[in-house]
Amino acid sequence: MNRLFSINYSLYTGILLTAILIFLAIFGPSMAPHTLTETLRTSYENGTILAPPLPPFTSKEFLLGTDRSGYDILSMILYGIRYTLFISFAVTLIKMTTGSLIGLYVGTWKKTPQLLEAFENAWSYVPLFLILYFFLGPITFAENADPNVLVFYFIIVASIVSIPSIVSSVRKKSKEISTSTFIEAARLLGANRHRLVWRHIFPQLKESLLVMFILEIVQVIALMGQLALMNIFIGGTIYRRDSQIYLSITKEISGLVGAARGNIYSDTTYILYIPLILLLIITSSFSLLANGLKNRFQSTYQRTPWVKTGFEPRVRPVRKVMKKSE
Amino acid sequence: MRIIQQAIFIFLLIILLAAIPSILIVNPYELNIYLDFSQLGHLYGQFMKELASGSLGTYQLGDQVRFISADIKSNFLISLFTLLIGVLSAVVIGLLFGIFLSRFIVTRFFNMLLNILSTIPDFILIVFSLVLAIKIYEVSGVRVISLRPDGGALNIWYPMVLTAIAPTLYMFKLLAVQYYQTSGEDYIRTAVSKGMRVNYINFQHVYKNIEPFIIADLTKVVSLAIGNLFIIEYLLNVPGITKFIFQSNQFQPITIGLFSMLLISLIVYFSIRLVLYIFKRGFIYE
Amino acid sequence: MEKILEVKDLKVSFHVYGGEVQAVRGVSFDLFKGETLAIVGESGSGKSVLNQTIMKLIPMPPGKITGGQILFHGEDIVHKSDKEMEKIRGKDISMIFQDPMTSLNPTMKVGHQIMEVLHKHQNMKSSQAKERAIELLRLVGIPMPEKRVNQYPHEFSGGMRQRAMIAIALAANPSLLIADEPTTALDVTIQAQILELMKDLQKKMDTSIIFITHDLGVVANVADRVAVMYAGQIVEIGTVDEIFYDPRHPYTWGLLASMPSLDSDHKAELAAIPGTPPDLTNPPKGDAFAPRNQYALAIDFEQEPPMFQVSETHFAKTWLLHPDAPKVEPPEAVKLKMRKLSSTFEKPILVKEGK
Amino acid sequence: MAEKLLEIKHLKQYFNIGRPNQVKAVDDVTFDIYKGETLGLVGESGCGKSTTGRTIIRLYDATGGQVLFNGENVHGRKSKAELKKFNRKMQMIFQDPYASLNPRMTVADIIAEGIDIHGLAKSKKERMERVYELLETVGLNKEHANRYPHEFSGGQRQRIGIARALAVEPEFIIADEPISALDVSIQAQVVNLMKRLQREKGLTYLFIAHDLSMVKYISDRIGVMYFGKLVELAPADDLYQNAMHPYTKSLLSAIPLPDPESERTRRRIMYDPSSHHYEENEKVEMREIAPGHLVYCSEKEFEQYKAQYK
Repeated sequence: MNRLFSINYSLYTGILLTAILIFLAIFGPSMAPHTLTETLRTSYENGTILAPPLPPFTSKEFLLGTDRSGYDILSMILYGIRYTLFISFAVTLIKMTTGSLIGLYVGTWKKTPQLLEAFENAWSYVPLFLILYFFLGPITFAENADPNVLVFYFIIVASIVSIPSIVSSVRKKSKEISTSTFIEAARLLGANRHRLVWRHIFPQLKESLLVMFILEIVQVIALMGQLALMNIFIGGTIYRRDSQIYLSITKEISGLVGAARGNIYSDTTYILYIPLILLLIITSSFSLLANGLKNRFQSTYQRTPWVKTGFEPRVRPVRKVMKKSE
Repeated sequence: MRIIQQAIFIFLLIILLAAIPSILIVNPYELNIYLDFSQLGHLYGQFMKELASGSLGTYQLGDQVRFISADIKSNFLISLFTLLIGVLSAVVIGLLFGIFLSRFIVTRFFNMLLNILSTIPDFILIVFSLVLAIKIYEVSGVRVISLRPDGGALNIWYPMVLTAIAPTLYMFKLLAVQYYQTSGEDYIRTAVSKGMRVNYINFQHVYKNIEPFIIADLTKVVSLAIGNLFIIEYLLNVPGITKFIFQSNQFQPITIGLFSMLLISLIVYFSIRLVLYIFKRGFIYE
Repeated sequence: MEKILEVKDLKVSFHVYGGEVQAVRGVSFDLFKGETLAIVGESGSGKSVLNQTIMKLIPMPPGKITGGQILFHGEDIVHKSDKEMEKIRGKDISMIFQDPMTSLNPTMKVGHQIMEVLHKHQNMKSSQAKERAIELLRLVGIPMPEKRVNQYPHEFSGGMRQRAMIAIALAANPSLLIADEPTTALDVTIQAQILELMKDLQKKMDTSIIFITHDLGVVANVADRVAVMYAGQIVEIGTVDEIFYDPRHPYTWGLLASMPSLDSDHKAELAAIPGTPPDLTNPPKGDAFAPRNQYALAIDFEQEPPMFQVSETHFAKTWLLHPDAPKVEPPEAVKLKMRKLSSTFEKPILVKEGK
Repeated sequence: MAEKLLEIKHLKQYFNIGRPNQVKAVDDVTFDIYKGETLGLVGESGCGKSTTGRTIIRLYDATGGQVLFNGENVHGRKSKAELKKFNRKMQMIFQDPYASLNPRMTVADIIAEGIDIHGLAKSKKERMERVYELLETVGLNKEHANRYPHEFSGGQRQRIGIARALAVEPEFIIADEPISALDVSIQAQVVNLMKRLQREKGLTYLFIAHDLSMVKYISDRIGVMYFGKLVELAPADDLYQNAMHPYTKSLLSAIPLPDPESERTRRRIMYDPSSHHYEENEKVEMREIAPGHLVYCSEKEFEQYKAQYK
């Protein structure tokens, strides 16, 4: 008798969009109409001159048009999206696994070390992208640096840098659970710390960790975007001294946004809009997915307020009803 | 005790960060990256010497070498002013739409908008508002921002708005959740059972129980604002404190820049605490 | 005796994700001036919801009054707006709650939480209100009220906080005080003090009290009349002697039998009521207590029993009182205490609807 | 007298020692628990009864004194194996039925946790066998096994908590206010179950509660605690007939009885701790007024109480 009061739209749109993104990440490059090196030669086609920068939807050849130097925007995106998703997923995977492991175990300690708390607060004070700016600044412009090494280097530094914030939030959640009575009961039955963490605390946090994982992916993309705005592209930046243009080697989406920043003041703003809107779609699909999962998992929420607050939840949370056996 | 430990950690972090550009070496041949710590001693020694001699040292601007102390004052004030107004508007808008006005129909739509905006990463919002400013200029001829460093007032107000976006969304979400939880407490039921009006309850009962949460998360809000301030000053080329940090890779200006940013954030933090205290003293009688 | 509250066939239901819970299913009772009516019932019987509805305290999006009237001093408050209710709450009707630890605002001085009621309902100036607050604290038995008035709730013990709650509730000397399990969270000795305090305050201020509890000992100590509630309905109502010495409803028997009394030394097994209270999202057909009732008749499962009148003030809602129902003996522990009361009619009369 | 299962000698449990807000939760408490009996421990909140229980079962480390279980000291340095042995011997039932069960585990896993930890079941089938048997003993049935805690009422959850404790076949169970969160009619069900289990399995209970009438019904002997001290210890009926210590008298007089007649006539006795007027040198300790009836008093009071004892 458990009617769904209102369909969980954000969950289904989230899943759909994420599936499309993953599909693009896998088959993107093979679907790209042009390679990254081909450029549009100024050519003459039935009455019109086609010359870079070609606005989108003017020719079937270059569906989304080309940038200033003639590279096909659609291909660049299809190649770059794999990097964006892979990098953000890899960073999140590393930092979430390490951060959660540490957080879960430290949460079960009787007294959390003051030094750890002080470090966490201090670390959360300094904006992450600033730390990365300093780590990546000097090496991104090295001409002959191999993009894969730079990508790998970014993944390592980015995950290490953001581990403290994961540890702090997981530690707080784990601490809260490990003071409840059923943990005391398990201790009395002789359960050791590992059993407490993996049989009792982790199952409670599974859902919120999954939601956190997805939100952290958005954080990494945001980080890459912030760096890109300061001309630091993941995988290396080519700086053409003569035309003062910054180019991303890996064509990673936020890199494209960073590179296209110059076009704001000219009439070819579409070179900026296309990657920017795509980036917006990527981050919104993950946010929708996370929000949808949160509505789904919210089995019981706290007391209803005594005063009209205007924040009553729209989607009725569906209580996880186990399969009725009788 | 914990504050001192925190201060030491931040201090070490800044010193190390500022040193990285000059000690991070890319080995062009084997293409690996390593940190050459040997230089560290020399750098810090030199830095101390400069401070000891009373001047803040020199920095390279383009081709000429200038004294930091000469330019820092105006930049410091610009950044401080931008950050202060940004975080202040975040707290004010957060309180207004998160608590005091949140129950009205019209604010409900605004709240929905804020909720949607908060899912979009800050830097996309910044770029979009930048594009918006240019579109306004192209359409109406009204110059909303000026990209020349000496643009004066025109150069300040729009960056202030941009810096306020991220903290406002964060503060709004935080206060909305806290308000929903606090209004479920028993003492709110007691207040309603005493016949108090909702508006009175919001001010006298709800606010004082939410204030500790605002103060607790104030550092996070300030650090969010700083993060965005860096980007905005870089994009809109605002003559703020970040000039020293991005201008050159020299250790001296970067350290001075970072420390003054730390000083700015402390000033902003305590002035917001002061504003909250005055608001409490004024509106909520003891 | 002047009647200050009449509840007529009140129905309240809640929208919950499981469906719609009918917490109160047609409750009717009256309350006279200066009287203490105890409402007894187990958790889930709807006693708290009933009383919070009298004050329209439950938030209306999940909760909804689906039927009936609440006449307070003759005016029906079901249709009153929030603005109008704010004039009544704290002034004519006030309430004290179960957990003193969380019912006071931790960030506001106790004195101020009293003065705000005086300020709102009697628009006293703050200096005069402070005097009155100190007086009220002395009235409820808090030592050194001048010092205490400027202290915060965390500086008060559990018993002190409940006294402060009583002071807040009685500040605008209301005509009706609803006490929602005020002593459940307190220790036995402090509970005894609070009960004594409420009884003599009632004499002084002639306030009528609705006392909600699940502890029959407290009922015997405090109540003039008792209403026993089960699954959202009043199953038996009468004076305290009638309910304890001449109970007629099997559920009341069950409650009395499952309480171990201090003086009974035999070690016989307690007469527990088997099973669990019904799920009110879809209340059972017929008498809700039938599945747990060892004296249940066949008709109990078909049709809901009407209210039978046993004496001027004693009513019970069970088919056992029907003339051709079989004579049934109450459990051993209850029979021990049974007494013949003068006011009982020879034969119970079927009450027409409405009561 | 049956042989002693547990001996508690001068047990002390102080919190934030040395700091101004030092709390002497348990202050030099000594008593024994005999095999197969139910010892009730009553007192108001903050008197240290729960802390005593939790210190005995080693949830807290004792600040001082000893707890001997079958002659073996429970506290002090212990190897993992020894600790595990105590985990099997001593178990606990908790007050809040909603917080004492892990909402994400099925009832079968909750009950079988002890079996899994101590490897008491050879195979999966035997493990489920054991779970079904335990469900039967506590009055629940087989299909409840793969349900989740949020589908049960308070009383049923308390039964699951009891089954979980029984899974490791303990000798001694501490019940920390097991029924105060339940309704009266459900309380009777759980109490009857506990008494039946005691008869069948020869369990020993330490029953901690503040509801004196229920404690009198279930306990053989009752100890009364006040501010961390045991003030009186006596067989249940003897304690009610002739309570000696003024605090016990005031506690008994404060209980409301479900009898309007007696409630109208009853006068309450107030207890004032300073009424003892102990001087510095007087030795105040537990003294035996009558066989099995001990009171915490000084020499002078001892004589008075002996005279009063009918």
